[in-house]
Amino acid sequence: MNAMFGQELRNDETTFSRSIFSSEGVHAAEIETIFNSTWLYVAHAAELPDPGSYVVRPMGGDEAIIIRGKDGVIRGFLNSCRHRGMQLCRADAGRSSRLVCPYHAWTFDSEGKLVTTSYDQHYDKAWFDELGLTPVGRIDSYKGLIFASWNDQVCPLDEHLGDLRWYLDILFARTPCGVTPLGPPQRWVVDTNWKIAGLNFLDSQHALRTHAGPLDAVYKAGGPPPQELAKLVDRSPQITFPQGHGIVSALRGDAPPFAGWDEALVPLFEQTLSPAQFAHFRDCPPQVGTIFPNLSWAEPLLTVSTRTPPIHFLLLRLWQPRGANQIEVTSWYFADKEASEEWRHASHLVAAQSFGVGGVFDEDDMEAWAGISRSIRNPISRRVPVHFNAGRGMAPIENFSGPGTAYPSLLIDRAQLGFLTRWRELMGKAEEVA
Amino acid sequence: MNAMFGQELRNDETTFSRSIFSSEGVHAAEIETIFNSTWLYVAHAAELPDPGSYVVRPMGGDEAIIIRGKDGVIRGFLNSCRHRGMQLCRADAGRSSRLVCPYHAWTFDSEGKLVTTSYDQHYDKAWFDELGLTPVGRIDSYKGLIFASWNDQVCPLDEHLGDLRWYLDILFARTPCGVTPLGPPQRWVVDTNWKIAGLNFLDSQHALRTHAGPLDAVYKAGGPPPQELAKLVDRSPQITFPQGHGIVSALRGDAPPFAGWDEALVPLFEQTLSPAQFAHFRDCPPQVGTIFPNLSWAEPLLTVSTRTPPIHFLLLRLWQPRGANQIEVTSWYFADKEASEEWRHASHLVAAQSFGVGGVFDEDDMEAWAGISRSIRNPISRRVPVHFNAGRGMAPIENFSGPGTAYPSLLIDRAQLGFLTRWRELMGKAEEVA
Amino acid sequence: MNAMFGQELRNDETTFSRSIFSSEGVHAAEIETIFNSTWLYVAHAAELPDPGSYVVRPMGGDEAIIIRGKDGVIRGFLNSCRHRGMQLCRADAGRSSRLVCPYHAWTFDSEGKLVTTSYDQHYDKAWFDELGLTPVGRIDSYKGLIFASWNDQVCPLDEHLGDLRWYLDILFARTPCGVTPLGPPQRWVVDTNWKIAGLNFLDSQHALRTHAGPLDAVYKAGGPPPQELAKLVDRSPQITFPQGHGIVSALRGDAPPFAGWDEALVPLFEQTLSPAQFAHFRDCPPQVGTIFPNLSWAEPLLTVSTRTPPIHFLLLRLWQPRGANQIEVTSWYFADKEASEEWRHASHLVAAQSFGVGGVFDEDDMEAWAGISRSIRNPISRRVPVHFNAGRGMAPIENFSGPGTAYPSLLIDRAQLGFLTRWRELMGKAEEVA
Amino acid sequence: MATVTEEARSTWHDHVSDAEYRMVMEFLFREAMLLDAGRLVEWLELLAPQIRYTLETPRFEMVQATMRQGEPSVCLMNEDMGSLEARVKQLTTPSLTLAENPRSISRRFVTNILVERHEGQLLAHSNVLLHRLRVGQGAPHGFSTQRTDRFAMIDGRLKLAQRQARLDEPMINTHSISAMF
Amino acid sequence: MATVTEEARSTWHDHVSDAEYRMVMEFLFREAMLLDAGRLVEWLELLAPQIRYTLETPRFEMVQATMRQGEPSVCLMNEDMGSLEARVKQLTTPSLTLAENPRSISRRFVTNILVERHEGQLLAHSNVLLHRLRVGQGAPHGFSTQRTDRFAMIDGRLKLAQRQARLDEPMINTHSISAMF
Amino acid sequence: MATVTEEARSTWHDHVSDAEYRMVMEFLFREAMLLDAGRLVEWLELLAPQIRYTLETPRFEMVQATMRQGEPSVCLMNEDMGSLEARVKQLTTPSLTLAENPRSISRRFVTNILVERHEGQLLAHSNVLLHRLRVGQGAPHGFSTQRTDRFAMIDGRLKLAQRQARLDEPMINTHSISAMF
Ligand code: FES
Ligand code: FES
Ligand code: FES
Ligand SMILES: [Fe+3]
Ligand SMILES: [Fe+3]
Ligand SMILES: [Fe+3]
Repeated sequence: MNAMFGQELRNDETTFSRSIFSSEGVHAAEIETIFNSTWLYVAHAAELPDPGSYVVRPMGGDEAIIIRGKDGVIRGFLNSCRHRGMQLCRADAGRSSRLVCPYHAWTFDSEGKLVTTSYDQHYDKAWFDELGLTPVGRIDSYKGLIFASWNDQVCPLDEHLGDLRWYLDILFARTPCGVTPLGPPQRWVVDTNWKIAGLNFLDSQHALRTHAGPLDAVYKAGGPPPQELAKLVDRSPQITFPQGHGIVSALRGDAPPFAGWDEALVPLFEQTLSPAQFAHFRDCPPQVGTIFPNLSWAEPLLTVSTRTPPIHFLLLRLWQPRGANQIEVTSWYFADKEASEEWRHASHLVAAQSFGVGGVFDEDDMEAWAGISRSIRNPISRRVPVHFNAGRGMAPIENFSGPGTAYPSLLIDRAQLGFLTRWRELMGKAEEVA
Repeated sequence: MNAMFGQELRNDETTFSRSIFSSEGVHAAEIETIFNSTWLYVAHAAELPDPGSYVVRPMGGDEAIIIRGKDGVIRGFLNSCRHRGMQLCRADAGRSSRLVCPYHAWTFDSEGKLVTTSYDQHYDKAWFDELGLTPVGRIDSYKGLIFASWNDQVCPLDEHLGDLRWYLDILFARTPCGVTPLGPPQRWVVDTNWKIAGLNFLDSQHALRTHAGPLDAVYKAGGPPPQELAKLVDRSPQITFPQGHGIVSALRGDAPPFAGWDEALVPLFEQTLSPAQFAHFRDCPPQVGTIFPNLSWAEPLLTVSTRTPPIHFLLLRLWQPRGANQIEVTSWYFADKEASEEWRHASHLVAAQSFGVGGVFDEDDMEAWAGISRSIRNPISRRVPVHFNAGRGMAPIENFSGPGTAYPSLLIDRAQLGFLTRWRELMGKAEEVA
Repeated sequence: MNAMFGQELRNDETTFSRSIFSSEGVHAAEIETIFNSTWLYVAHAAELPDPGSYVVRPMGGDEAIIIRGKDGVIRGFLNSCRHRGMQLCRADAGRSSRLVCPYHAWTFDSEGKLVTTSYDQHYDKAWFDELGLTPVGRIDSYKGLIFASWNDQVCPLDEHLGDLRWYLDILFARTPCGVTPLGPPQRWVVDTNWKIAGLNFLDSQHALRTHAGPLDAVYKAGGPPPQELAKLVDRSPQITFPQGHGIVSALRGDAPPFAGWDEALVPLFEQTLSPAQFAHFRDCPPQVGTIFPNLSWAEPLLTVSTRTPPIHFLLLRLWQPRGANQIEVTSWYFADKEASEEWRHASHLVAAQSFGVGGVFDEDDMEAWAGISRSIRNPISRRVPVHFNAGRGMAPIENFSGPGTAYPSLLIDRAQLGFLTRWRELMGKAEEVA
Repeated sequence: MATVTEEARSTWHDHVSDAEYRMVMEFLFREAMLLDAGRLVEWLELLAPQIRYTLETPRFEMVQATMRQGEPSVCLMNEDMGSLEARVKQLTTPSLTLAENPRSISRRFVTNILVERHEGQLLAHSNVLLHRLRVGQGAPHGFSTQRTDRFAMIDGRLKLAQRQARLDEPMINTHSISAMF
Repeated sequence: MATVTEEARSTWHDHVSDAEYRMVMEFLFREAMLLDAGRLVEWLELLAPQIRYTLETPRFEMVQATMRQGEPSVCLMNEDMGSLEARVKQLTTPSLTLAENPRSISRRFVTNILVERHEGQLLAHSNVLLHRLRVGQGAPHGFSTQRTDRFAMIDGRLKLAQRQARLDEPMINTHSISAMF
Repeated sequence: MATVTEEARSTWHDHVSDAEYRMVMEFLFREAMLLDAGRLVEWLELLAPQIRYTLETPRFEMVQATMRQGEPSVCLMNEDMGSLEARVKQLTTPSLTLAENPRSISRRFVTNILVERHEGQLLAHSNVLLHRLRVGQGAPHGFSTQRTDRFAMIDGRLKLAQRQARLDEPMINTHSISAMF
């Protein structure tokens, strides 16, 4: 770790420099060391139903085309023509058997091969093999979640996800057909650092305060009273993984098992998951979490209207950096393919009402993230450290019912620390190289 | 002084490099060497009438909360939560006995002490004393004008203001109750360097040319004819101080004593000021000036309508830098507390009509400042020096009626040079350290 | 060449790093090495008809006033007051016998001499000679095209233009009175690199593809069928010059001689041009081209409406950089002074309909340039090279009918390579100095 | 917009009287005044109990064929009276909202009002440019939207029964909406 | 806005005839045309001699209690006929203005016009988006404003007797106003 | 604008009936709807065969004298039916347009509509703020324009016979227009 990062990171194991959340220099290093080196989420397989279906997605500081080939295989390419660098696909999504550059019409097939330059008489045939689209380093998927990396030496995806997979099954593969996105994603911009967003999805302290209004509406619609909720949160487990991932688990409390679910799904859950997974899902589901570096999910039991009973919905979020102080958010809602049309519709309604650019939860979270970023970058302010010291010294739960290291309260900072410790580890490797 | 600044500053004592007014590198050094080191104006005591009253004000590159405590004492704090750095107060002003962070609800009292984290069960009690709000280095006031500094080693405020205090009494403490702001300040943005604005308030050459239109209206409403005014200006004194402050004094000329004042105030002036101050105020008031680094005032005798006789008003201006080429202006109007309601209203009308974001004087000044900043930053243009050589070699007035070094014309550059000489001195110290 | 440029430029003679089109570091070097060192187009003499007529034009990173003096001589000055640097002329054009600074009224005559400071009593007379406007290094013209340079050591303009002058005669001086601009120029902004624009005016591959729509309309209005056009383009010559200039020549094909011209002009062409120039103009006119570094022209035979026969128009374009990824375009239409009013009007209509910010050709070109600039700056994308390899190894035409080195197809990259080779040469000199 | 047929267009103002046009126009202007002033409880009174309020935004999609397809859209809000009441409560209670305390400064520029009658009900198309400045943001955000509203007469007063709003912003350039269009 | 009571709203267009609405609307549009064209001397003729013209802007203030307080406001302009005439003289005389020579390019988008009768006089509420490009600025500034105007009939012609304009911009993002709203 | 004489102003609405005003207003709003929706072939049907469509922009020029001169202007577009048909074909054929595939997202805010009768024909002045977001651009571009339109009645239907549009942007801050105002 170089001197600059040393000063920022080494104060103390639960204390961090504000600069790691606001310095453009740190961010430039992150692009190399994290975003161009590790696995990044790019799409769900259900977004690419047919040969030629493609989506354009951010990957670190670049754009990738994720496309299903004629052969059914999903590949990823840099979204940039090999001739003069034109942005090949200028839309968010499409379907095409060939990718034709709009400038001079170099034409690539869905496997990335250069088919014609339009003026082949003036090009050496030998060059064609070299001038196909630039592929990503690796691309792989887990239960429909497609990840890619610019780094062809990256560890296997299974290793990157590690024990988190046990919980991902519960979220994305708990029925025979798995989940499917409810329409194209919402996209918006927040003036904050990507880590602030990912850490917020491991932070329960703020939830009881920032979201007091919506939680009161949930209570009025039949959810837990605020006092009860606070107690439940203080004894629900948080889970951390050596790869930096983390989970906010929610004890069910007094709610009946699988309240807020389409009842017809429950037998499918039981049939698809292992007994341990099923029990965990029933009693202490992985409600919120962050997959290192920049993917978060939530599957809360909520309502916005006091007249509508709470319902579950599944949210997936990508926090794509645009420099140190801005992110582009991509946000999908999912539902189990087997869920009824009505349940899915009701779930989608509450999802959009609560979590999204128009959601009553997110609107207050994002105001806080932007407020942090406005403040911590200033010359005096950035000298003051930030703290992740709640529950310092608390011991993990022994014999926890699932994998990962679990701690016995959601009101402490251990999962957030796990995320930052992983970040520190990777940025440290950068230093050894430099 | 490093090589870069040397080249910029050392051409000649009245010649300066354009880069000192436009380079981001120079500005970054100014933030450290000037804005984070010296006294900065933050508020007038009358803006904080009650315990818990606060305003949020820029201080260099940061924001400070200036708050009157339960104990009546005015304090200053970095506007950033000690937990994760959230911008604590997001509004311009307010009143509250406690400052509650909107993210996780850490709560600070009006003295800056951390009262609760909302989840105290997970925090070590020993940490509480260390985790109060970050205080400014020093805060002090002179006759209601509150100044603060990030630097706890800064010289005493009285030393910083020095002999200027004699004139500040004439402006801000000439009646028993002193002055009070006429409403909250105007705030706006100008694309220029902060020094160009401060220097303009010591520059009388431009006034006769740039403001020919409004000055003609003043003449038609009973003010001096332009020719007379020009002569008066050429023999009125300008005053400079070793701390960089400067004053544009205005001889009264043929106007009757205290024309344009609420007559009832005159006996109060005489009773409150020393005889020498009173005589100076009557014959040669400190009409315009700049307090180093970034505060200016004006108290001219003006009108905009040709049908309304000229009247006095008191203006105070903060030139807060946002980088080398942009400033945020905060602009207050003041009046003596004892002035009649009607006089105060009439003064406020003319004040807003002439000086402010909607004022007929300022609109032309600020166009000039922006025009300079557009031009001097360019690669060829920045090689050409700027000149402050009018009246070079002119001797100061001997036995001047007030403190400071006075020169016998307003059409020369000595007060501007005094400001820049002080700037050069401070930036030079920076060099010795570096 | 330093390490950075080496890596970017030296891969291969037809392969270039994307960074040369997007890096701010490369661009800062270009400002010094190219824009502040060579000749830049500033105006046509017909834009400055009278003594005191002036235009304000970009020159690299600065602005120049190009003004015709009382003596009829055209001069160029930095658009910045010698007093404090105020932008002297804030409009695009005007006419004035004196340039009066709007801030303190320093007054310069049309030869740039300081006439008065308005307060001359406070200035040493000896300073006046030194404080005139800052002149450009050199200014000269060729057949009405005025060029200036910040560099007073720049080579003579005739040497810079070299053999291109033979073709410039054909475009700008083919009648006794020469050409005149059709009104003030269009001005607009494109988010791209200046070299991408200049290279595009030497690129015919894209034309057949990107402009398929408008070319089809030309065909329907009586122009060549697309297949024929493609063949004609593949055997028309492109010409390159050692100074980096290039020409896209267009064989006339089956069109009658001087189709689309005001017939009355043809005898004037014959009388004014040399026989070789006249023949070349008739059979293979210099339809499109780029004058190094940032001036392009076009004189195509086009129509937009299928009901209106194709007509010629003459377009001149300045690609003024604003950093590495943005340009300011200034675009003039010209016509021969002797052309009839109706022909000129008809030419102007089609000109604006096809080439300009509202033109059906340009709208697609510029989308492509912006698309390239969006893509090539990204961290992974900028590692991939760009290719100018079409026709690599093709031999020049022997005994070509005009000066310069001509190649026998427009569908190859030799003129573009000529431009980039010159760029590489100049940037290499920068390296030897550094 | 689908109801604006070629036929309807030529006979448009036979169907909707000047008084009806003015009633709808003034409804929309008064509604905007209430929303701008943060008088959201009063705004709720302008809605019919069966109110269906949706907000969506299009997505850029490349078209290869010769005919344009409709742009697919992304759901941003889908509200009924219950959820709107909950939003109003949150936005008007200072202690319950971070996004709107201090309250944003809003101005709705309502233009291009076209009114037609469709299946016996008044239908209005309008454009709204919402100029919204949130505290801490250096510049206001301009929300460009198009709306199709269906009205009902309830107890002799005009009420908004359905609003379909479309935001012209596939990548929303501000961190949250926290407003009604 | 205080005069827009619940009662007034329900009976609004009984009070103001279509002809009166159109007269006020056309007044405001013609006024905007004159201001945009820099025909300020003609603009002065639209004003009643007793004209009172004010411009203010709100300030962000945190609210702790459950009820919102009105936003405090900052005075930006407060003009009478004398000061407006002086402004017009300055702005229309090239040698006397630096801010407006070259003249800025202005366009006023006037929307949301509501007219009511109050104490026998016509009162109009309107929103104005002033799109103003000043020479040397890279981008135009959009002034978002809300106005309440009081009219008087003088010699059979409508004149503006009072204008209260509110700019939606606590931190004004351009170096001066030098314009009328 | 030259036709808006002092006389015309005072008697303005005698000349143009409410029905005529509303007909023109609805024409302009429906036209905007078609343009925003990319229904350009239908838009062509609103034009008279003799349509003359021009777009220009002013240029900043310093004035030394005491009187303001008119601003000189720069021609940006000058179209007839043939060139407009060619533009529509290009813009509506995905394979022929790069600038408009994917199609930009457009919203026209049409305001300040003043209608007068001039030499027997209806003439309308209006302002249009075109909010246009092109794919790949981080932010929309706001085109501020002023239009003077001349109408003709052809076979009992209102048609646009002439449009003179003025863009308020001497340095156009986007890479192409590719739109109609
Ligand atoms: S840039 Fe893609 S074909 Fe030329
Ligand atoms: S950031 Fe202030 S309480 Fe957490
Ligand atoms: S800056 Fe030009 S006269 Fe002072
Ligand atoms: Fe939250
Ligand atoms: Fe001044
Ligand atoms: Fe082209």
